[in-house]
Amino acid sequence: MTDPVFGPAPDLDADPELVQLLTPEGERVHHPGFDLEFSAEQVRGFYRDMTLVRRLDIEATALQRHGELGLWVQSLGQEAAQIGAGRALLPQDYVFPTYREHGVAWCRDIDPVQLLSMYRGVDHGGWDPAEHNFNLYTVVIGAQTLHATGYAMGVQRDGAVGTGDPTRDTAVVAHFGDGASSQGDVSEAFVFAASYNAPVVFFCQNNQWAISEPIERQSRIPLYRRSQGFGFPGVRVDGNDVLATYSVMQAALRHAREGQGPILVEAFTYRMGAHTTTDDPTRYRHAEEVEQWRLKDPITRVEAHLRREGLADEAFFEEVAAEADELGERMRRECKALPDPQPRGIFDLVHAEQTEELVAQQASYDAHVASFEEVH
Amino acid sequence: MTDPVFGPAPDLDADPELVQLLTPEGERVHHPGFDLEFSAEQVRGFYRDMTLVRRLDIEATALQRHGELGLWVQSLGQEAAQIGAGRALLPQDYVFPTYREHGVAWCRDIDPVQLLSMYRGVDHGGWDPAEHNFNLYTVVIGAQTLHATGYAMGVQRDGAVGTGDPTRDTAVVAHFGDGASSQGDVSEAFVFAASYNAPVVFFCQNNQWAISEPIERQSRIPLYRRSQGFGFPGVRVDGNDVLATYSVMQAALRHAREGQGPILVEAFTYRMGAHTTTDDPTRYRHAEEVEQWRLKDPITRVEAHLRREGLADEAFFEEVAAEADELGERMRRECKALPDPQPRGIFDLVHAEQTEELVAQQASYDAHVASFEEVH
Amino acid sequence: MTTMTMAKALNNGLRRAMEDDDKVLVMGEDVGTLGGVFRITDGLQKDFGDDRVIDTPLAESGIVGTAVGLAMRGYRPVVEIQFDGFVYPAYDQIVCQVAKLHFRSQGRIKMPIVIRIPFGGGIGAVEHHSESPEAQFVHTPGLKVVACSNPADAYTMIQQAIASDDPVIFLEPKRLYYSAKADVDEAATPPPLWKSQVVRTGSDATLVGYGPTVSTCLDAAAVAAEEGRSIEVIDLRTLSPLDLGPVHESVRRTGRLVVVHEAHMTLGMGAEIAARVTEECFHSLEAPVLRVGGYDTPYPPSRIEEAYLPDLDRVLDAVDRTVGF
Amino acid sequence: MTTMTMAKALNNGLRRAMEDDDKVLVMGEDVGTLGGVFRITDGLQKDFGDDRVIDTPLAESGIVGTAVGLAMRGYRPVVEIQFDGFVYPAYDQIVCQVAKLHFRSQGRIKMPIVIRIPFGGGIGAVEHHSESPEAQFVHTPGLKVVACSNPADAYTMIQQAIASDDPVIFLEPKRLYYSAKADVDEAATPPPLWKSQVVRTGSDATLVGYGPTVSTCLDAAAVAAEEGRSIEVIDLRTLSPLDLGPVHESVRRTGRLVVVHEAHMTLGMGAEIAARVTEECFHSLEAPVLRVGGYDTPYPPSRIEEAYLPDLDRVLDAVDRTVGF
Ligand SMILES: Cc1ncc(C[n+]2csc(CCOP(=O)(O)OP(=O)(O)O)c2C)c(N)n1
Ligand SMILES: Cc1ncc(C[n+]2csc(CCOP(=O)(O)OP(=O)(O)O)c2C)c(N)n1
Ligand SMILES: [Mg+2]
Ligand SMILES: [Mg+2]
Repeated sequence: MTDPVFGPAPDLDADPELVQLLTPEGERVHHPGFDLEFSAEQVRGFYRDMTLVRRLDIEATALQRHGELGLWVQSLGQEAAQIGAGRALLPQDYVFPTYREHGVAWCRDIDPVQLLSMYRGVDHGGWDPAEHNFNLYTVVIGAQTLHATGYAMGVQRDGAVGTGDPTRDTAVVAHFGDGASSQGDVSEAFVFAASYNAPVVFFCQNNQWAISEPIERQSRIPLYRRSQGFGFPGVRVDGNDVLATYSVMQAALRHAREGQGPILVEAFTYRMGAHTTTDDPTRYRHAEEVEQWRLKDPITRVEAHLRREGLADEAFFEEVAAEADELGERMRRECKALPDPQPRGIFDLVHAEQTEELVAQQASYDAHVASFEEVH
Repeated sequence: MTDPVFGPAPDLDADPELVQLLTPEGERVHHPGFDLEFSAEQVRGFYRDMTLVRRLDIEATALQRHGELGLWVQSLGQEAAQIGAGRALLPQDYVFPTYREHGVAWCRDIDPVQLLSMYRGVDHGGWDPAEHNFNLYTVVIGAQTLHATGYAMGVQRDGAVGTGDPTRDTAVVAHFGDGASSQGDVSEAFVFAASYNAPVVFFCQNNQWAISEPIERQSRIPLYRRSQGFGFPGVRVDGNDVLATYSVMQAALRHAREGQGPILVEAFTYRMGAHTTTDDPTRYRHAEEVEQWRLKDPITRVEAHLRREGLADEAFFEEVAAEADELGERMRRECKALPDPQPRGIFDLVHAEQTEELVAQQASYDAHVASFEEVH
Repeated sequence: MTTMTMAKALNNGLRRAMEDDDKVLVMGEDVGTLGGVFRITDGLQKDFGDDRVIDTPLAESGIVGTAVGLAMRGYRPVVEIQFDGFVYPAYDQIVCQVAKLHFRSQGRIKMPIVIRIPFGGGIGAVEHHSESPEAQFVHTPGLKVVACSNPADAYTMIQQAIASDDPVIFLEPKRLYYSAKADVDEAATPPPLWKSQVVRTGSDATLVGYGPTVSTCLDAAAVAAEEGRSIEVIDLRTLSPLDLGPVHESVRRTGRLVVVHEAHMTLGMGAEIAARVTEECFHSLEAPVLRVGGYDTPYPPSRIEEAYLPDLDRVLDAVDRTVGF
Repeated sequence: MTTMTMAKALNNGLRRAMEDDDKVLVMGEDVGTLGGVFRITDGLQKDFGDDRVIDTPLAESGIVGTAVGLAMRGYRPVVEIQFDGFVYPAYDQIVCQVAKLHFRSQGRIKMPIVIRIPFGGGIGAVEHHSESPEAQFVHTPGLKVVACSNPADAYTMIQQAIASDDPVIFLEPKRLYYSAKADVDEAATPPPLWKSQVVRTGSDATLVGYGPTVSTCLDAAAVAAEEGRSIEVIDLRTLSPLDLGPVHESVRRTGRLVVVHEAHMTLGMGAEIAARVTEECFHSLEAPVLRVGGYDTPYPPSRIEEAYLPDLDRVLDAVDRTVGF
């Protein structure tokens, strides 16, 4: 419908600019704005990263099925988006993930076993954020985008932006999903980031679904255009193309580090698995849709590219496969060995400065346990 | 600064399209999209409305100074935006105001004295919303934009949109300010309205200030562009031009009633007075800025236009002035006569179905009062 | 009379309410095609259409805020909050708008909104999925708050809540959705919504619970009975307004009271009940009112949630303490 | 020793904290050029610049959420919420993030954030400007909550709160900003932040208040003294953690306790204090703990707020009731 005054109705599918450097068939194509030269080693590195992260994900899914994890949130199909975004980071950059960014965690040297602890229920997050410049997973949708923006405001106050010193200038990445884009917190993060010109890259993995809600429920235009309304640029990249994601993120991070302010990157991808291990996607989406996306698999296309261009030999692929097996074996072993926490420890973790009240509750807990042990 | 990849930096002042039909000097100009024919009677009507609403506002301000009101929130300078928006409504339309929409209230036949009761502290809102299709004033910034959107979803469910029946098709107006645009609730209202294509017109009076925060703190591009990020149209109108505001709102309301979905109208105006009677704007803005805007006064320009075109004679102006005096006199008289509420009544207003608990509290209140009266 | 899970009872109750009044709407994240993550709204969108069973964008303030507008237009929205920990983005709309509009408008605006919240722990979930936020709503004038503890109550209480012209926070003990099965007589005349109920009589001490802790209390009473102690158990059902008549009556006989809830101890329901019962039954109390609740720590990782939650042992412990006081 | 208002004491305290530690930031709506709607941050932006005194967009969740990020980067943000009733849009960030990050990260992340809230009524304001939201924060593990009642405390407590590595909800009784004037000795050694204080000794009954109700309690004690009654008054100061040692000690002597606050009665601080004191001092209590609070209605229109607020008469009434019990 076209309004005589206000123009045509919006269209979610109005073919938006989608940055792509590698076709689903593994053919290298070019893009005026975001073309980088990639060495064979780099591309092999991406392949290795993605393959290992996929194994990590499959292994964790299996661990959940075997009762070793309470829950698992699969990254299956989103490896290119996550490795592209993760590998474009500099060490000083800081990342605020959601609960699904296993690939980015991988790039930040989080041990895969550490990713399991929260889903096993032994802690609420297993690594030291400051050690990895990678925050704990955030479960409340959208909340972390404000943390990222605030962190970026801190970076500005530290004078760590726009200095031209590549070891100093810092960007912050706020990860979020297509569903999250509807949360007030995400819009407020856009407002604050724009208002202070904060060095934050909003990286949205549009995997087409928020549990059972399709992207149409959240937006009637391509999501990367959301930032236009807030006065900063947005770009859509093929999130199943690791080369394109890396290139776009490199440019976006540079933009932020240089002091040019926030930017939105929409990685157009697909959640190949269920929302989580408790979800049953057959209730709300068609198998054909999943099949269509399987043809765009992010790993297959890199493999095809490597083979087609002769950038890797069979030994390489075997080596990576072996490494993946090893990783899987280690995850199975170490997951089961993750120690359960001591209940009495929770009283010590509430505050930096402990209170008499909690000491008393801890004592009453201890006494209860002791009395109970007496009985038995 | 221009980013080589992402383009030029945003600019709040990048001369945006501003719909205007009457210059500050009262000259009638034309606009391709939004030109209406106005009868002399209509223009005189606007003049009368604005003059009376200004008097209402001045009178209330004076009542506050004399201790008759606890607070007053001036609409001074925003009369054109409010009368233009209010007069474009059809009876079945429903309005969700902020706390400053005295001009719109006027158009919805709310007695000016009813506007005072909340600011006098005798109630939290003095009229019956359903009787006027005009909600109570909402103080929590932005909250009402979601109410408007939900109401519009109700209108859709009632089949009262896009039927072509002019007495049936209904639009909903959500009022909010430039500062409010930063609230998560407002963005969520945009998301819901777009997602359901709800018949709601978001009417933002950008009066350049949110208490002491200038518009730059909230947005670095013209606010009417915010809706672009959510996939629906936005338009900026000269909010000090009642003819333009009326025209644009008429088109926007039609758009909504026809079922074409939400739309954002930014009325570019200025808060001539203090934020409220407790505010001291000299602490944060220059007198020159206020002076500049005084030249764009919304009433002066209509008066100039009426005189220049000979659309009204002196008797008319005198008549309106006399009416204003009468209104002022009545407000002073009736404000003081507004009865204080009975404290014991508050217990009856909490729920639709009263509870034993509150009956008991009411009884204890009564007993306390009685005991106290005994003593004295 | 049919045997059904609490999930099914709620589903049937919602269906019945939608059949009875076509102004009743269901809305929330994933409530449509999926039927909700707990399947409480299963099949409703298929039968009532997507105008009445509304899949929403992912924004809780938006969900509750638009429900307010729908209520003003004459609808009766039943909102699903996906998990207890995700009600907080909607907190402002709930406490400043939903709770206050009737008061603000001097009764002119009714807010017949039901906000369903699956609450409580014990399901081995990650953070934010096991919270017990009830005290915050009970502290908020203008809201009514109820919690069901069994399928029969679930079936009737949800319908009564929807029929109420006041906003109701409706708490569903999620861990009982599929574990609590019971006979539900859909034709029976239900007790009034705003009443607590004695669910086991006794004379030595009184236990008060609601939602998930009622069965813990009943289990404790059964164990105590083996030791020769007679424990009365009361299911609170309505947290706001509180119906403490049966509790007072009971405490006057038993002289001892223990309140059990999963919410944090400090300023949990136990605090209010202790304060009121002590004021009302001062001379009847043989011991101070004791509270068994979640500790004053954030909800712990799920591998140790059993140590955190009030369980049989902690309740029996408290019974021992009050009897031995 | 200088005589100053509470507003000035807070301003001086903030200034001192900013001088002492350049990681301290002040942020909020209108805190910069305007100096805040109550002028508590007056002059700070001029002296410390707009990188340290940050005027924010109008979005409370954004303010608190970005403060979280700033804290993670090593800053110590002092957030101003303009009025009590506007804290709710930030509620999710406060209870799910600010309160939980230390716990979630096993102590790796510190949250040295102070959230200043002008609270309470009595200033003749419109709706949402007179709320007392403290109970909700006290119920939330991970937060600390304090309230000042006089200029000297205001001056030191704000500095101590900023120096704390834990998040602190800092409640300022707005009606005392300019009415409470007192000598402040900026060089004195302050009492610890986490301690309540006996502010008047007595032997017939104990009154507990905090923030705006401390002066009401003191006034009541003075009037009662004329009638020959000796009333002890305790200023709670810290609501979480609660420091009830002095209250227990007092009640053991007086046998009677009345708690006074503006917050709604049901599940207000009085409930928790009643429950704990009754448990701790069961045999010393001659009468049940009584509570004088705001009624369980939304805050009323300001013309009748005096009838709603706990005042001298209602406190004396409660003293009569407890003494005559
Ligand atoms: C505030 C809040 N509401 C609801 C949820 C429950 N929930 C968890 S994930 C999810 C969908 C998120 O979708 P999206 O943002 O697209 O991310 P994706 O899971 O697809 O990666 C929902 C509704 C939550 N975690 N937080
Ligand atoms: C949630 C919330 N935060 C803060 C306030 C305090 N406050 C009242 S008006 C106002 C400024 C609003 O500015 P704007 O939206 O531009 O509207 P205007 O007053 O200029 O009409 C503020 C901060 C409030 N009412 N609600
Ligand atoms: Mg998604
Ligand atoms: Mg404004």
